[in-house]
Amino acid sequence: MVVLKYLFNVLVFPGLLFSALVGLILSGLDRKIVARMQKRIGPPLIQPIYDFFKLLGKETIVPRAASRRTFLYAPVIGLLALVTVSLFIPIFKYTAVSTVADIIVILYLLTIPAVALIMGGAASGSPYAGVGISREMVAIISYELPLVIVLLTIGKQVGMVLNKGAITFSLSQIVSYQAEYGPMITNWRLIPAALALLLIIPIKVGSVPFDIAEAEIEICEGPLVEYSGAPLAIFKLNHAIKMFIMTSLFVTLFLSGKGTGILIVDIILQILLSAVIVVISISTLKAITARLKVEQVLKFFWTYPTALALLSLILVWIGR
Amino acid sequence: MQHFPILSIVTLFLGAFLTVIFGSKNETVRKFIALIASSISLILVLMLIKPIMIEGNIIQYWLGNWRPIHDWAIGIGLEVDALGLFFGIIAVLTIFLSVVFSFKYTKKDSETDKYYVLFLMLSGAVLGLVFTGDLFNMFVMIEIMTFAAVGLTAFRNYQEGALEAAFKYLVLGSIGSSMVLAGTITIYSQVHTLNMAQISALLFNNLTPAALFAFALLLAGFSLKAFVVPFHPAAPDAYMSAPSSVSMAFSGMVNKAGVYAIIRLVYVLFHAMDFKSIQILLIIIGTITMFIGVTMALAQNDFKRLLAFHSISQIGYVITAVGVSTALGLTAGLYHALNHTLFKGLLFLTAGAIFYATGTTDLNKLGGLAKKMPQTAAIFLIGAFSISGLPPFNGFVSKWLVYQATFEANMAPVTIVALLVSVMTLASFIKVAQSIFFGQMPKEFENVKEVPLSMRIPMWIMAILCVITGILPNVVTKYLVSPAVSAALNMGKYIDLMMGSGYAEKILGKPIEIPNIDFTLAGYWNPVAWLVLFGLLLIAITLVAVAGGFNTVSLPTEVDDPKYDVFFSGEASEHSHVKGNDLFWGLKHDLRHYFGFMHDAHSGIINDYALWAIFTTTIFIVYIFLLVP
Amino acid sequence: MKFPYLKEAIKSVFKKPSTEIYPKVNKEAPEGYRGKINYYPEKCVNCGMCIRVCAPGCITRTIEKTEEGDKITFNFYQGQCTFCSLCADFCPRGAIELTKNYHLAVTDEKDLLVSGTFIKKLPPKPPVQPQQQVQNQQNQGAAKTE
Amino acid sequence: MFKKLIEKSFEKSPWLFHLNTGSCNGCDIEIVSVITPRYDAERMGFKLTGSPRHADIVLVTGPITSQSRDRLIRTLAQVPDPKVVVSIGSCPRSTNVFNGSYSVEGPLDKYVPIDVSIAGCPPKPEAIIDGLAKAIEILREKRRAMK
Repeated sequence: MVVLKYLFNVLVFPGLLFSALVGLILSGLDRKIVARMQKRIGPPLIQPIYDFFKLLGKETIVPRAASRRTFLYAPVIGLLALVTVSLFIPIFKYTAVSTVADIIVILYLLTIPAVALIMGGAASGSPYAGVGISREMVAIISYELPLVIVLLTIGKQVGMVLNKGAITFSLSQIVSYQAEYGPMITNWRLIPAALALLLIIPIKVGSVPFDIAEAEIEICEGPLVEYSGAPLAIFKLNHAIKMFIMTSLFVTLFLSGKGTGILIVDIILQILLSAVIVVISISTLKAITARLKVEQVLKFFWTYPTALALLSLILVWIGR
Repeated sequence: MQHFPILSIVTLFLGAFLTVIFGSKNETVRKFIALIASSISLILVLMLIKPIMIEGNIIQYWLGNWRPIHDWAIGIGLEVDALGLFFGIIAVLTIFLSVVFSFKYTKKDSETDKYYVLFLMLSGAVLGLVFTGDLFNMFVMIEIMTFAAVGLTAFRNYQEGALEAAFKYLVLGSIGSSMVLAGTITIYSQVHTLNMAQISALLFNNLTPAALFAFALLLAGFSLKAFVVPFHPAAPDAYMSAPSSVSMAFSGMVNKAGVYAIIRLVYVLFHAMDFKSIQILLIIIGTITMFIGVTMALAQNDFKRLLAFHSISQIGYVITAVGVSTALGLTAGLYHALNHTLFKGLLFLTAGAIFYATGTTDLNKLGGLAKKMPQTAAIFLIGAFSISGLPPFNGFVSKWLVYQATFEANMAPVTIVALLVSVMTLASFIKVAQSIFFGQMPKEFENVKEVPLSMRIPMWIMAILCVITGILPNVVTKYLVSPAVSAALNMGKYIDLMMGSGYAEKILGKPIEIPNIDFTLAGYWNPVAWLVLFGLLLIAITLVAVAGGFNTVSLPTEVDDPKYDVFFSGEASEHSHVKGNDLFWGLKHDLRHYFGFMHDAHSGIINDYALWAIFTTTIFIVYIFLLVP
Repeated sequence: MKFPYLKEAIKSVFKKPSTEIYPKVNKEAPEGYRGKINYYPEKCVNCGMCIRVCAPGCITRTIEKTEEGDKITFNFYQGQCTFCSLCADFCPRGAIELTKNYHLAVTDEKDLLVSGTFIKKLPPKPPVQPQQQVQNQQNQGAAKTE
Repeated sequence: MFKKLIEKSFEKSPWLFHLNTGSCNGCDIEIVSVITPRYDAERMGFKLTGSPRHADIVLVTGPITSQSRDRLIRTLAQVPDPKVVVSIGSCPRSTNVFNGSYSVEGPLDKYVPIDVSIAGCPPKPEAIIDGLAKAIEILREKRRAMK
């Protein structure tokens, strides 16, 4: 019986189907909002679903210089890691799989899709992919620093209260902390950390101002240049699921609380909140700024978000 | 069972001498002797695991049966406790795999009998150092190890830079050994004995200034052997020019021996870990080593030199974890030492395989080898993912323990640096993967073939070990790491055994409390669950793919149809490989001042390095005198 | 760290988008738009000015001898036309006119060809005098002058 | 499993790839203007992609100069099936005023059959949208033919 529940969790509810659908709709919403901000009508909300299925129908070409197995398995590995992460993120008290330490596992499982993209790009053997990979790596290095500081800050803040001083890495403890003391965003010490995380979401998802790795114009979609057909569809799906996971992670870390107790209402609330976060962080930045250069991304992320995160870490540290 | 330790050391030395006598003429005898020697010592050490690790007693052996006479140790004693055996297992495993790898690897070299003599001497010395219970004997083993290593570095003297690297290693190595010798002498003048157990008993909490001076010297000497940052410049040249099977032994055993000596020195000999200042000293050294090691690695253009800098940065991880000195910290350090030997050895073997197949390890000349050498590419990927700490592999578990240990000892900046270094490790291995295995294949590597089976077996063994230690962390910790940690932390048992029971209480005055090793691992994720999950999802995805009726994947036909060429804006794509130097332009441009300074600091002139070594030793001495008492 | 256009972006989310939904609402081309060619064969006098003036040379003429005159067809191949309307300006009779019809997306090439044919009746020639009459006229001419 | 859905999605999300073979950029600006807020091709699912591997509809402009000839052939071969070739403006159709010049290698249909050609120099954005609508129908037929 447990296996059945496990299977359901993996394949349907927080796993593949649910996060894929919500992810695609969220990225559709993002494209629509960006269009509306540029006074355009913009594609229908389910446009990414159309894109996904059209790509499924296209022919998949494997170039001669590519090493075939890595080339074809990279997107699947990325998808696996993303679905595994989606099992971790609690939705207001309900968590599909909750081991004690979630933040570090999430942090690392979220690097697997990025590494899968890199391996896929490397395996395709194209020079554009080579450049795209080194840019993707620079992006990872630049956002890993502030992201880690933010997670440690939250762990420290919750740990001090619940875990008798030692840091906690478990998301369920963070949710129960917010259930008692109100959402984390209301705690003034953590507002800089929230701002930092808001800035990290676009680069983690790879949306326009920071998508130096998949720049359509400079390096023809970077690592994805040789992909067509089903593998490309899975990569676009990864992109959408990552958007959903990062925003719902933000909601869990900063905006969650008791929730209404009924699962369905909680889920809708979580989706609405992550939709708001998508609009705030990803769409506005995408609509008003142009793409940064490679070294500007590194300089930007090692100054502003890191300073914000360090500020809140110090505040939390002092405010023991 | 009493004689296993001494037997395993002696078989290796005996193997060395036999190779000199019989091996010089024909090839197979020499290889046979080396194989027999290494496998005997492997079996002996593995049989030691049950008594020491599981039942937890300590084996002692007095050379020449010179037992201590009324509480005064005269003879040389071998004392193998769980900590010593832990590093012994690492060393013996590396020796055996390196010997098997070197059979085919040194086929092209001439005079390989000298290679096996030096190699067996090196392995015997490392094993001796790890099992000995006597300080001067440890110095002797360090001497043998250094000179065997210098000889092996210059083994391929036709390679440019090999002799120079050997000379640098010789100079720095002898500085280190002389510091260790000076330290041993000062201690001897203080306590008139050389047996480590008795020294630790006598020095328990009457640290006279002379003992402090000796402590500083020994610490500097051993950290030079472990190639910690201020002393590290000799390592990259040595690793680069030595044959890969030897540089695998270097990074697997030699710097681990240095780390073992530091742990023994700091935890047992001087029991100095109670002083906060020593912890901070070790953590500072470790963090600097981590950061400088990885940033230098990012800027390298040669695969083996890049791996050498990574060994230095991973040793930095181990030293930081050891410096945290909580039970969790030591577990993290030891576990990472084991993992480092596995994945670093694996990566050096892949470097050897590439050198064997293509003749060069220069990142700017290679490319697209994954198609010609698929197994080596797969093995390399396992090694690269384990060193950068991705979940299913072993790097993840031990790095996680390091982050948790450092953060719980509220050293937040250290954890942040550690995580950043781990990401940069991933970056440099992506650079290597892209420049060597993927991308366009230069014309001259058309007829590159996969390496012979006898070289691939050790690589596969190590890859499988990498995955096992990644999947079953609690098994590895329960049987291997925790006994070693408890052995390091309670020295009472260590002393009593050597000097007869009750000796410790009489001297120390109070029984040493044995700290409990029941740290609550903040959420030890059970990786087996993930693998079930990954497998389940993989089946689900393939099911959807098959049922979804995706159209056939069109594979490249032999005919020269541009459809399967790589899209390079329509250009023909021969010389379009993005490799080595062109990657990470953004990072290098941003940190160009830092890289510039690093470039000048590693000037390559031996007197600079010697100056660095002496300068850091003085800092150690001043630091310890100011802060410890 | 200033964010340009932030206010404008947020305001425009609530305003009506300025897209013209073209396929539903047909859009009239502006005045004087040079689109598809309309050729009036009856006005044409086959002077050939348009052919000489057309830069890409996409106007071709075929003349066919028939009993009541030459059957001339003019082919305007708009696939090669640059829509500069020089032919319309130089046509003495105004037989060529570029309309405002910009719907020139075609799947096969024929639709881009605009052609028109007309029969050009030559003006009644004076009756042809046999060869000697021409001689006599010249002699009388010469006699008169002496 | 999703045959019907895949069929429908071919109409709903055709991706464009712009291939300039030496054009005077008149048609290129018109193509880009089709994606601006005024005409907004994205509301019908059109998206400009960076690589031919992602493309369904290839928009070719310019009279195929000798330099860009074999690059054109190589790039067009790299577009996965089902693909539609659309020529924008008169140049690809018939090398326009550059006809007969020493460095122009002739109209596009010497190398690849043109599915939809949009005349005009440059064609009006509405005309391009018409052409793209026709291209979608051809794409759907090719997809059905391919199955």
